[in-house]
Amino acid sequence: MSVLVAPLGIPLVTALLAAAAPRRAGVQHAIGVTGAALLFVAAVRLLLHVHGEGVVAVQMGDWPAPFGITLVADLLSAAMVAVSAAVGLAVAIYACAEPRETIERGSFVCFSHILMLGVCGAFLTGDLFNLYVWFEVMLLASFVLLVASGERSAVTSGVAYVALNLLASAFFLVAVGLLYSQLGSLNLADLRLRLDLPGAREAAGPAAAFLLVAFGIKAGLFPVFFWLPASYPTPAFAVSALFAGLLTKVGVYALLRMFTLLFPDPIGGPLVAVAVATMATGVLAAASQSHVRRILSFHIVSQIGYIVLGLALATSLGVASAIFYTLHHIVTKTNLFLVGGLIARAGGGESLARLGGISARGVGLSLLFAIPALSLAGIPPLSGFFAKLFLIRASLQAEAFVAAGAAVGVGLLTIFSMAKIWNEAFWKAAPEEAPDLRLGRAAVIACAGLCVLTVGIGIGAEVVWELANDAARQLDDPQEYLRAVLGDGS
Amino acid sequence: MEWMVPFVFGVGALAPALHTRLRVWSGPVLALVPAGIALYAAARQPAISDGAVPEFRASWIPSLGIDWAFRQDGLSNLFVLLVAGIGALIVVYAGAYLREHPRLGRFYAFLFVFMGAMLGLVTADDLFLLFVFWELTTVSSFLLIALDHEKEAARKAALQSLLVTAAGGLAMLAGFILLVDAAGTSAISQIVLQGESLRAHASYPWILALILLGAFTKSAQVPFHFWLPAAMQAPTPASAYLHSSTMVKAGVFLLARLSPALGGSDAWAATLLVVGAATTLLGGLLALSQDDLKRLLAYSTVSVLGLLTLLLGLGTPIAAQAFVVTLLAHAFYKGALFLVAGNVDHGAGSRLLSQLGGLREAMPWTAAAALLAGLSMAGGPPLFGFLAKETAYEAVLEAPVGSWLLAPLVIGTAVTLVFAAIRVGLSPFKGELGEAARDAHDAGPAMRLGPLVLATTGVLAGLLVGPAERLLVAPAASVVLQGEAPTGLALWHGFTPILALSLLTLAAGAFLYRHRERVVAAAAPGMAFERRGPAWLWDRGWELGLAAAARGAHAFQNGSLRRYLVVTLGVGFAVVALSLPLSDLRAAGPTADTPIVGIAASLLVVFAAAVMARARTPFLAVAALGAVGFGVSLLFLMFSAPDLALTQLVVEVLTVVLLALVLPRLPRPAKPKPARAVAIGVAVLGGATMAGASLVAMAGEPFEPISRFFEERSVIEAHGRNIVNVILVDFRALDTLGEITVLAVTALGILTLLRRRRPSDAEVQA
Amino acid sequence: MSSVILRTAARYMMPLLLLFSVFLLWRGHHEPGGGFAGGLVAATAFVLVAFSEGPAAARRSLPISTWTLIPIGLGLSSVSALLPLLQGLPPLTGLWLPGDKLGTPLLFDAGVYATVLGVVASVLLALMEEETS
Amino acid sequence: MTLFVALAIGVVYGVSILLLLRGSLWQLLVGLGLLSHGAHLLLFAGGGLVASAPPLVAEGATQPAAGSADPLPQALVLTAIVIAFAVLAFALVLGDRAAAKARTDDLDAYSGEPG
Repeated sequence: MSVLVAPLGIPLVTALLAAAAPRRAGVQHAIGVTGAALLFVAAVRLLLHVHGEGVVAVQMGDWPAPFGITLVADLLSAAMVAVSAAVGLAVAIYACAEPRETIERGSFVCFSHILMLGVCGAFLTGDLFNLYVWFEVMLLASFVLLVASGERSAVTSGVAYVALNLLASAFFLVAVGLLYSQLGSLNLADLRLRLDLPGAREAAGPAAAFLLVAFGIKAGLFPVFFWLPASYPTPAFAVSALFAGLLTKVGVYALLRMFTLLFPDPIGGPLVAVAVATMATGVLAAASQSHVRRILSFHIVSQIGYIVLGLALATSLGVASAIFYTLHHIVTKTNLFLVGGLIARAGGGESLARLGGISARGVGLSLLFAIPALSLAGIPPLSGFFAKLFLIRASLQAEAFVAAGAAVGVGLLTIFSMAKIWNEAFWKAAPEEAPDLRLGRAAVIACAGLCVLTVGIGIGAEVVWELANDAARQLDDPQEYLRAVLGDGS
Repeated sequence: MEWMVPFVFGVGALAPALHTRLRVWSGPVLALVPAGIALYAAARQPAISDGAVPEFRASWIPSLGIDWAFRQDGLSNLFVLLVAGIGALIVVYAGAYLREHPRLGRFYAFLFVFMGAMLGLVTADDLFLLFVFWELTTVSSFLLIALDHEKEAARKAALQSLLVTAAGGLAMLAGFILLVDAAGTSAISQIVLQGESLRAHASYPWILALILLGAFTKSAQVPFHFWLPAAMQAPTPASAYLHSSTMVKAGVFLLARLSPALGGSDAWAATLLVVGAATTLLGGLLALSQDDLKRLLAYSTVSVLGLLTLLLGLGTPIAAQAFVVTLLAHAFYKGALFLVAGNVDHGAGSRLLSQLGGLREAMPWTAAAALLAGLSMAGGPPLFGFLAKETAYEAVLEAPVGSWLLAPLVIGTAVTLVFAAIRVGLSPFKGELGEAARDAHDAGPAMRLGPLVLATTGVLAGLLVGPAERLLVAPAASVVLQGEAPTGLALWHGFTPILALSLLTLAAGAFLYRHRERVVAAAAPGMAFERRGPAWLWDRGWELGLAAAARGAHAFQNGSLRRYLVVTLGVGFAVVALSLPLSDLRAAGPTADTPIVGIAASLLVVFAAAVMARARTPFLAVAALGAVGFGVSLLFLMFSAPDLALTQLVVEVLTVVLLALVLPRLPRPAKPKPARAVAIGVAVLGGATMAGASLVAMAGEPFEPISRFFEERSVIEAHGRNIVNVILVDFRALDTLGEITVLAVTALGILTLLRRRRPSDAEVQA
Repeated sequence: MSSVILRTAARYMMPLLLLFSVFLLWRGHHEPGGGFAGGLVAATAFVLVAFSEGPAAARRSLPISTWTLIPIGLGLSSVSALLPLLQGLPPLTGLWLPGDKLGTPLLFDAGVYATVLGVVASVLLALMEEETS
Repeated sequence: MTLFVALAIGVVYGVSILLLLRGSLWQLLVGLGLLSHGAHLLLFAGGGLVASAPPLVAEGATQPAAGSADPLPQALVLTAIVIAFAVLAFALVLGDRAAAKARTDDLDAYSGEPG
């Protein structure tokens, strides 16, 4: 039981402590890093537990499912929690090198842990309305983190972010209402059983559509991703790195969960088309940007397209590829945003035109950028290569040739984007005397840690692929999940 | 052999640190590594030529069947010898050539990464493993081309080569996936045994096309050849190593490696012959007019790469032999000539033929190397290049198809290469001292070593043709052929027509050289074509594509929140609307009662909302919103939800207070914007959809809701009679815990925002 | 805003409203009411005073800051959520004293009450303070 | 009755969308406030409209009267109402802060794009 409760209890308690403790950076960071480290340990423990003993569930309030709220972790949930906790720890460490003001005035430690609470809750809940609540927890925490600086770009883009995300939440809430009105339950496992009864799936059609729209917006799918590139480039780097790694991925997770557990019938062509359009628009828009975090933000959109393509293929291989891609992407993208902060610090800004000469500052920073950038670009043997390899293979085997072709073409444009940042920021002679700011040891350690993970997911792709594959198998055949939640009676 | 790659990578990682310690000695010391590997490969070569094939195989990613697998057959080991042997010379050379360069340490690192990747590429026995190394050579080439990355031209050339080869690489990856799928294994040694079934496979055309794309881009075949001359921005040692003797051969290596699997079909032959012929001819012609030594060498390299492709396309035993001999000969003489060019540049201060001349006395060693290598390039006996030309002639003359076209084409190209060879190998050194070479001096020993050794190797290989054939050529050719390689390579076959052609070629080349001014002038328009050719198309394509992407991105994510909302809502409701079962929207739900107050409350909501739609001032809108809330509260009360009614009522009061506090402070528009048609459309769509959805929601309840459980247990087990409250604090308390967390976060967030207010006000007033 | 009538009304209304809100909380487990409604009603009491006598007066009428109510409330609810863990039961399991009148669900509801009151009152008071400053 | 409630939900949604799309900051904020009413009504109505039978157990009884309203949607809506209020408060304050920087009512100044 405690394996499931700890990933929620730790961030909650950490956030409360951070709120209660004095707003001094040292104290805050001590709490933040300790909490993040404990969460990471708990998450790894959960993953090992699920890996060893199968799906675990705990009934909150001791009320039997499907009546109370069930927390449940299968391999997908556990893996998502683990990798999120890993980047959470990296961001917590990185934040120690952020300007004091960002941390102290913005209550960064408190809100980032509430964000982690929402993220972990969303991954671990087995209940639809409870999922809505965790989404709100995460969303509100992200609102506050986004606008905490009070700077013009942050608060104005915050309006767009808040408005568009509230719309998504409204769609979600309506979906909950519709599903309950049609099926009379909120427990996901129970809903699956009810959906398998004759006539239920047709009745739940509108609810499925609402869920698709809600999570499509949250995940950043074409053509409803506007909120993402509008807001991600504005807050502190630690904040946008946390967003980049986790927020859209919770939407992706929800899509994966809903459209395997509840609605396993393939959506097929339209979703493949949306995925391809997401990949293409994201990468094309990224190629035309000249601001580090705007480039990276549009690439998130593009990568979401890859992930959703895996889901849209509706094959076991496709879903496994999507999961692998997600795990890789969380690590790599978080790192790129963090390194973006180092670049901005070393070069005095984020506009490519004004950056330059960073490679002269030493091999270290160059490597810290090169590893996640090459990984994102799909250069072997880094994690992104295998992610793309799996996905292209899955597309070809599903005979989605256009999608496979798009995946290849988008890969080339990703290489271009990363090479562009490299050429401009690292290689071009510095146009003006850049401030010789210190990068901060904590920040470097955090980025280096994530680099190691990226290389590890690449070299050790077998382990991660096995995990993704097993997770996909659990999604494909939910019997174990249903038994864990509902007991043997199901 | 499996240790070679990690070992070389490791040395590369340590190289910069080593360089700062050893300074001038770093080159020779580091060169011991590739030299050792070359010796190791040489020691194994006799056994390999007798048919031994050392193998290593360890599982890497079993679920994909990807192994850490290496295999050292005749073809692999030939390449290992080249890569390591030439690598050793290059490292020594670079240590001296780039002695003053601030980034020599990094250069070593990149070079060793490249070397390791190349060694892995040629020995890998797994397609995906091969691809890993393939991409690493691309990346290291990118890094090496722009070693002088302050120069924009260098950065551009690096990016161009990266994109061209990466585009091909990605296509090739797709081809590999299909190939592995078709063959059922990723082990190359297994794949090459399945030629027949693969050629009959349904996806064979795709496999072939995609893999050829990868090989052609890497080996600079027309129309992708343009990146190679541009890559001459790289420092000369890198050009000599990557862009003539090793990396650019990776493409033809792959073709040779896979020719037993994919070759033998008409499509294979036709494509390779056409592309190879076009490449060799174009490269030869474009080389004619070059003035820059390195660019001249680059175009002649393109030409030879085309010839190699063409030979593989022929697919005959003699062609396979010609392929190996040409490849070897080219590696020796072209490597040497590039280093010569570097020495000339270094010693005389220019690489332009028009400024060079008479360096013979100032640079005797370099001149000697140039002469020997140039002679080999020209195909003069008794050098190895002569053998290469003879076997190539033989192969095209005996071609199964189209020899009437191929033979003149290959011979004609050979003439251009003779011309190029004389210009590179001879003209800088003879005649009067060129204007740029007043105080020329020869390079030091470290920079003489490379060209001399390579040039001499060409001579020795020619003289010792017997052992060379038995030890090097035949084992490699038999791998390409998957069978017995032809024998009988010799300098002297008697007075054969081929010998006559060979001598004729030399004579024709010499004749051209006598009229070199006119030849150069006549060939010059070719460059005009080249500048408007594929390179131009490629660059323009990117430019236009990116500009279009920028326009598209800007038009879509156009900075209008209004637009974002329209699209998000429009798309969202359209998707949902499509899912509504319009046919069976049963309007009448199970609830029969229609209390008057309920109707009144609904109408109040409708009316108040309508007022809001028309409200021009916040005051009216807030009042109407309050009325909506009151109506909703009334509905709750009517339909058995007293808790909701109470909460909604209080919340409504507080909402009005909140709005009344904030809204008046917001800026007001000069004049209200008119509602746009599209907005009205989306609003109608959304309203209708939601009305429909609510009918769906109210229509069906075929399943027993879980709340029956709450009704049964509320009093007995949870000790509460208000079931709604019991749900909130007991049955589903986790939701509530989350909700109060949300509330707390919101409050803290608002506090944070409010605290921010004051300084900014001060700013405004200041 | 601060007419005499309002001020007088507020003075008498405030304790009544607060009392009513506690009553709502107390009876919520059995009759309509509960922590949410109670907390909201209590907050209106503060808003009323703030409107009539200014936010500072509203703050003075409570011995502790409205902000501190938030962690107190969250803490109460969290404690009642985690208390069952000590007995090896899942979080949020209801524990009742003999007689089934008092139990952790009521403690939880009290936490809700405090949080809602703290949040709503703090936010509105802070906004009103801004307005007047 | 369902028709009247459906009409109310449809109109509330239609009007709130219209307000969101006016391109004006204050109307956006008011529209968000209105939107939540629509969602709550739908969630509530989905549980079935039962007049005058609240899910309360009479003193001494162990179960509510047969045919009383479904308590679960009520509980969900109740929390949703409170959340919606808090979120609206946050959105209002954020809008206020953003307006203090952007100094315009035009929504297109709040989209996060540079320039």
